[in-house]
Amino acid sequence: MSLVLSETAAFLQDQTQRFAREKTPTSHFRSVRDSENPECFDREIWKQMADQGLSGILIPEEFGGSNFGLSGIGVVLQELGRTLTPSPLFATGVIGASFLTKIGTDSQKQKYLPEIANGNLTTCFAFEEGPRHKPIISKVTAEKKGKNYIINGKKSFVVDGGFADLIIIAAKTSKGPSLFLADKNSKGIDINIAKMVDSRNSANITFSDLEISPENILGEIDQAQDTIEEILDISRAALAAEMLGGALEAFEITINYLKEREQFGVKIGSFQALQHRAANMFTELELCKSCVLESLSCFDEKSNDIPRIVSLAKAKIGETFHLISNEGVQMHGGVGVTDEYDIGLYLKRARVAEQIFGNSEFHRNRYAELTGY
Amino acid sequence: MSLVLSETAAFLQDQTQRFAREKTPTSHFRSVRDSENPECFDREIWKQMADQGLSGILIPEEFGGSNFGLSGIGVVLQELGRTLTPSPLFATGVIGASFLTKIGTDSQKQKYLPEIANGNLTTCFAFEEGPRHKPIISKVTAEKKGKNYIINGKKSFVVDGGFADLIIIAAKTSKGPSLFLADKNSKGIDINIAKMVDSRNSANITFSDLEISPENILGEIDQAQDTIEEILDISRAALAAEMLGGALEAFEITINYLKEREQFGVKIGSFQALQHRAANMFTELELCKSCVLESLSCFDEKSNDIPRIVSLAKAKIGETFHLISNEGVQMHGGVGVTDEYDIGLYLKRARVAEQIFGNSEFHRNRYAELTGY
Amino acid sequence: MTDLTLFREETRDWLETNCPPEMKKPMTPHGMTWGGRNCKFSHPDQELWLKRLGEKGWTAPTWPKEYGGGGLSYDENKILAEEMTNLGTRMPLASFGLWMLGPALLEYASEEQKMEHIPKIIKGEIRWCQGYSEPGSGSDLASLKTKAIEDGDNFIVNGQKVWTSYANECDMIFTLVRTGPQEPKHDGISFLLIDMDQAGVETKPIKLISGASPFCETFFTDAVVPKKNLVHKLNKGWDVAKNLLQHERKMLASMGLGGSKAASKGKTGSGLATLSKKYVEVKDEKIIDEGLRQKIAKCDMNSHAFSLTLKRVSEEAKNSNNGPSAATSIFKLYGSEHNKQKYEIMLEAMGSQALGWEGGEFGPEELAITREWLRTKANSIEGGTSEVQLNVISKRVLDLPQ
Amino acid sequence: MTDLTLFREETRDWLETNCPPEMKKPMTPHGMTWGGRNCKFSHPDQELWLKRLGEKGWTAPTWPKEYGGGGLSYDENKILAEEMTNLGTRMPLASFGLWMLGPALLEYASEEQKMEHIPKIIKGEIRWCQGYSEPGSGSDLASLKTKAIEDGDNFIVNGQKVWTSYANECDMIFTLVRTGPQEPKHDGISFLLIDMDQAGVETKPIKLISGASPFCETFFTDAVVPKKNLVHKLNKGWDVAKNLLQHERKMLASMGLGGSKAASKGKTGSGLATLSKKYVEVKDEKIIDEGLRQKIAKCDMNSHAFSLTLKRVSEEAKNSNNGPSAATSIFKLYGSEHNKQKYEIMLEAMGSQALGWEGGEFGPEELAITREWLRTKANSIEGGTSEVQLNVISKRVLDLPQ
Repeated sequence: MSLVLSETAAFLQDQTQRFAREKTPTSHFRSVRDSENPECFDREIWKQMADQGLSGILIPEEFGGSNFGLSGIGVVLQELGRTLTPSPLFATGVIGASFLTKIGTDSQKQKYLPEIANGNLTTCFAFEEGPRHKPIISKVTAEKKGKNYIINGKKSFVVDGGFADLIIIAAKTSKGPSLFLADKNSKGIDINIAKMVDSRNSANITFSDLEISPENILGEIDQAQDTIEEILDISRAALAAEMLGGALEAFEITINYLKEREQFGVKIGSFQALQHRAANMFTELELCKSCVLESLSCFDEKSNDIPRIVSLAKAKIGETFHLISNEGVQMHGGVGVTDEYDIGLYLKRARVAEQIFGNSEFHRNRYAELTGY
Repeated sequence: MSLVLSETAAFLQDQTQRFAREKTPTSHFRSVRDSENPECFDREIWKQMADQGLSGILIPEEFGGSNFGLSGIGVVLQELGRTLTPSPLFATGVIGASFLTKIGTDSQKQKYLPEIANGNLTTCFAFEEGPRHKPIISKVTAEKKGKNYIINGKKSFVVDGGFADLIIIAAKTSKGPSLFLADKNSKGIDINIAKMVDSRNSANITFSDLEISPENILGEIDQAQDTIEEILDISRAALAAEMLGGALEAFEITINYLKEREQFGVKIGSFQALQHRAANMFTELELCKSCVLESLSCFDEKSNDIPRIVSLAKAKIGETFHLISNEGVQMHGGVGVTDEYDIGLYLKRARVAEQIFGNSEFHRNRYAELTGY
Repeated sequence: MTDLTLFREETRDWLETNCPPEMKKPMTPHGMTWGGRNCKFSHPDQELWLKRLGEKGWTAPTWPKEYGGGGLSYDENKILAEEMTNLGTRMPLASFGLWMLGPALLEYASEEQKMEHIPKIIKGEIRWCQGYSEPGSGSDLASLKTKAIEDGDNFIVNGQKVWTSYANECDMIFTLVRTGPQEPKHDGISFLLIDMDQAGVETKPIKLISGASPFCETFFTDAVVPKKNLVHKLNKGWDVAKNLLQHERKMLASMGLGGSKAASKGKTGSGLATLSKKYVEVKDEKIIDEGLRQKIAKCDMNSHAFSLTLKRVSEEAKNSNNGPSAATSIFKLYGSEHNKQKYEIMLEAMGSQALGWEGGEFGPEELAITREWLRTKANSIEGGTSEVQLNVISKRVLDLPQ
Repeated sequence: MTDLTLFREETRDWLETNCPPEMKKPMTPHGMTWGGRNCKFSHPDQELWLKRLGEKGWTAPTWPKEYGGGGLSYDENKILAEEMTNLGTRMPLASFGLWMLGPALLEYASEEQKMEHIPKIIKGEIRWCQGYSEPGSGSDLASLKTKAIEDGDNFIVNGQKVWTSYANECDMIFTLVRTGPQEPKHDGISFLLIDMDQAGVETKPIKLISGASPFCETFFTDAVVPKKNLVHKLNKGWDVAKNLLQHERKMLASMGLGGSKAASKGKTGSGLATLSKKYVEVKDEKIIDEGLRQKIAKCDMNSHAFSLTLKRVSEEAKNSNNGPSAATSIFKLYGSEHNKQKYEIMLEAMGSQALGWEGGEFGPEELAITREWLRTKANSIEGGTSEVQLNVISKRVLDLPQ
């Protein structure tokens, strides 16, 4: 497997880095956050990202995408993660695009994928049913009624659920989980928007006799388990890449602060106790880089060890982002806990990203199980 | 509850400190270790300890002891732990003396307690049945045969089991655990002596149709559970006190080394990274001191929270002795891993003491259970 | 009947008679009384309770009677605290004057100054804030630059302070200012009491990551301070500062103890476990997730060990009769690190439910925990960073070489 | 068929034909070949295997053919390693000459020195040890005091080295000696190759906490060293030393990887888990004790992440064609700390069964784990302590101020 960036990936990284530095530095995040905009992202910026092809990286060329694969979108998310760029790329460009590409019917693909690629359509995945990640659906059900399905129940903490146009719903049918598509404005959908501590959008979505017609069934009824697991792993790997970007940036901000800030007449970066802590963080980050790279490329290279590698990446970067964001705030001293400095923003993002799609303990557990103990 | 030493305890501590520094510095431990003596302790020294009254601290005055309580023997063990003094005090003076005092018949007390107090009799407690602490007996059984009981099965890792004159056996009878006394030379006892990594004595003891007559039943048949639990807690608190002594000494040895050793033209104790690690160890030690003191005095004061406080003490000092012995070796650098320096001896003792009578995880578990979660 | 038993009975009677009903209910987020000229009481019983206790001097039970204090002995004070806990009465007054300035004034101020300021602290008439840190001087406090120049009977003060708690609501500020610009760092500092009700003093709240603004920047522009407000000698303010910092650390250390009372109650469960049980699977009262359970147990045990240590050190101090010792550095360090850890565990237990900011379906307690988690990040910074505490321990306590 | 495919086929054929049967069995504790004048083989196949590979230069596959090396490219070497792994052949030769001295000689030695020493390293004819540390100089290596004084065609060496691995069984020692007592610390050091078969060199084993004595103290008393054994320039030995230390750290770093191969095999389980299962309760292949299980998973994941990182850095280096980089400091640090942690977990899993010394009912593997656990404590000290590695990372990699 390749642990070195391909040329395509290197190009995408470079392009996104420039975009993020110019268009979406952290000041962009702050302006979105402090605006009255309940969507938590900027439609104009999202359109520009789509124009650069970022929304279509996982979409086949015939539907307007570039099909650059997970390694491609991984480096993009990493760079956007550095500046905390708020955008629908994760829920739409990764999760939505993957579901539709993998198991969409031809007409579903025709209808949605080009719209995702050009930035007109956003999606969300209504999956979780409680405050902690649990990859088993038990509360939301879909009952057959004639040719249609009737969905009832409540989903929690749907990423981008507050604004996404198209909701991908995972629900229990008679013999296993199934997937459905629904317009957010459909009758029987009640969306309760929440702003999370990282100022991103999340929603609880309640379905009350939501009626789904056959053309909005996604994939085979009762057969969604494997697809859900695969897309969850894709999501985790993509999220890990974004977290790596955040952790790298938080680390660099902190190192720069250590080189600038003076106390007792010297730079605080000259204090050995801080140096050793910084060196340990650097070491952990080096390990995370390898895990994240591997977790992205293992999909493109069709490894037979994907779930284990993904759990490795999500757990390691979860721990490391946690560590670095805590240490970063502490090493900044007083200004670290003020809203004026950026480091605190990474602290907030770290906890949300660590929590969703399985925290480190969840993934350690899964790794152990997959390794046979 | 009192978290300050009583006058009696302060006196005992002072007396034992002098004894340990004069008679049993670590060079004494080394000489016993390197001798051919399979008993792993020095009978002459033990006699002197008994003459000072150390073996009889938990024994009532009428049987030749001083009845100074667990707070008394705790400070003694702490001081002996500092110099790694090898002696039967723990298995005999704490465990054996406690069992006999609590539930011995008058004639058992008459027969054994004065002999323990004067240093002539050693005891061991044959309890564990595997390599990890488990406070439930399942493998060694005692079957009634006429007035007698017949014991079969195997006990593991019996502290001082390699030489103790009198074996206190915990065995399963029809309705619960029971306790029995047996001379080590009885027919049906096979003792397999092991030297542990800390150069102390331990034994696997196999019972093959060992016959116990009625006068050697200790306490009520089937009713030993409460007593066993109480004595286990006494043992854990006493062991925690010994570990505290070892941890304090290992810490002080290390601090002194930091003040002496030069590298790059300065004392290594001037390196801030080492200073902060030392300060953290100091902090943990301060917490351990409080926990150990409390765990000793809670018996004498008949607290209703004994098991929780004891688990707190054993877990905290287990973690802390572990930390300090590891850090101590590392801070010594190359000489830390040579047999010539003392610090490695504490590393070895730390692991054995941490392991027996429940390691830190065991006691965290128990603490959680006792607190209701 | 011993004197102490008598005292306990009298105290219990007095408390039962005088504590207004509302003040026997658990504290609410807005129910704290901070005193001062512009004090707002959210319930009239708060005012009554402060007045009754203040007149008796029991807001500062061990301070001398001559300045309005309670004049109680160590043992009497302990009994008073126990009886207040038993009756479940609220703290009558939260005050940096009580916790920090007062003890320092008792040690360093002139008789006139004591007579002037201490009674008002005790009665909650004046609300104080602390003017120590400056933008350029965090851990290196003595590098402060705010200047005071003598001008007849006054000092004229210019400069900027930061991290002044609730300065925008306070009446007076105790500050460290540079009066001897030529002297070595620590020797040119004086301790001044400055009235904030003047044109030369302005405050500006600082927004924190938690969204709250408990601190301000405070600006002095030709602020006028009468010379009678200089505490201790000119250029010897560092002595006062050090003494006061120890009181501050002692106060901050106690913050780590939130969960320890519950933890030490045995079978009744700990606060952390009780909270967690609302969010995770439980079977037979046991938290199923063993990893989380072990973390909670570790944290509870640390609370327990920490509170035993506070008790031990206070018992030791009782005999030796010393002031705050070097061991207070351990408390500040451990208390703040432990509190941070506790909140991280809460977050882990509560999952996304502890990560809300606004909207959605978060309960007020949940939203408060999120904010408080962010607030705890300052614990190991304010009042001396953990790194400073570690330096102090390694140098002053362990005597490791410079 | 590409050249590499052809090479793979030829290599596989050659290995299958030439590897003696005993050398396809797993390594035993005493089955390692260390070479040298007094080499003892515990099985004749060891000698045969060393001879055959040595003649082909495949004990040092990438070293130049002119000095007896294999002359293989990066890719060919990788293929050779893969085929040896596939066939399960043993390492033919363990040697500080191969791991440390050889690479440094290739870079710094004269043509004559290379011709003289490298072929003997490759064939295992001379066994080397390292004479760097001295009793007073641990992490501060450059403070060494062993002196070499010029005397005609020779140097006369006096002083003491410590931590010389297996010096009592070695033929030659590469040493750092002080030749310029007036020069600044690092500028007065030279790199000498010293024959140990002379009266002026004596060795004394050091007993470690593990009970073993893999290291010696080595004493030089007027030892005679021909000037032709000076590597690189006089007083410039520190250049050689630094280069060689990087090779040492690379070698030591790989020690932390013991469990990672097993860990990366997926469902087959990890070594740590398999071992633990013998000692703890297991249900449906799952370790019941969740705390232990999480620790094992964490450790396995760290092994996994570490081996991915070694692979990544080697792939990166392949393109850039640089020598060992500053990143090797990460490997030494992480490898040794990780290995220590792994053994601590083993001890926890095995309970008292991993705490035996002698007697009792301990299996040989169990006793070996106890000793190896003690041995791992030196991992983070030898070849540069973890503290030195952290200094290197923070200063050279992160560029933090002095």
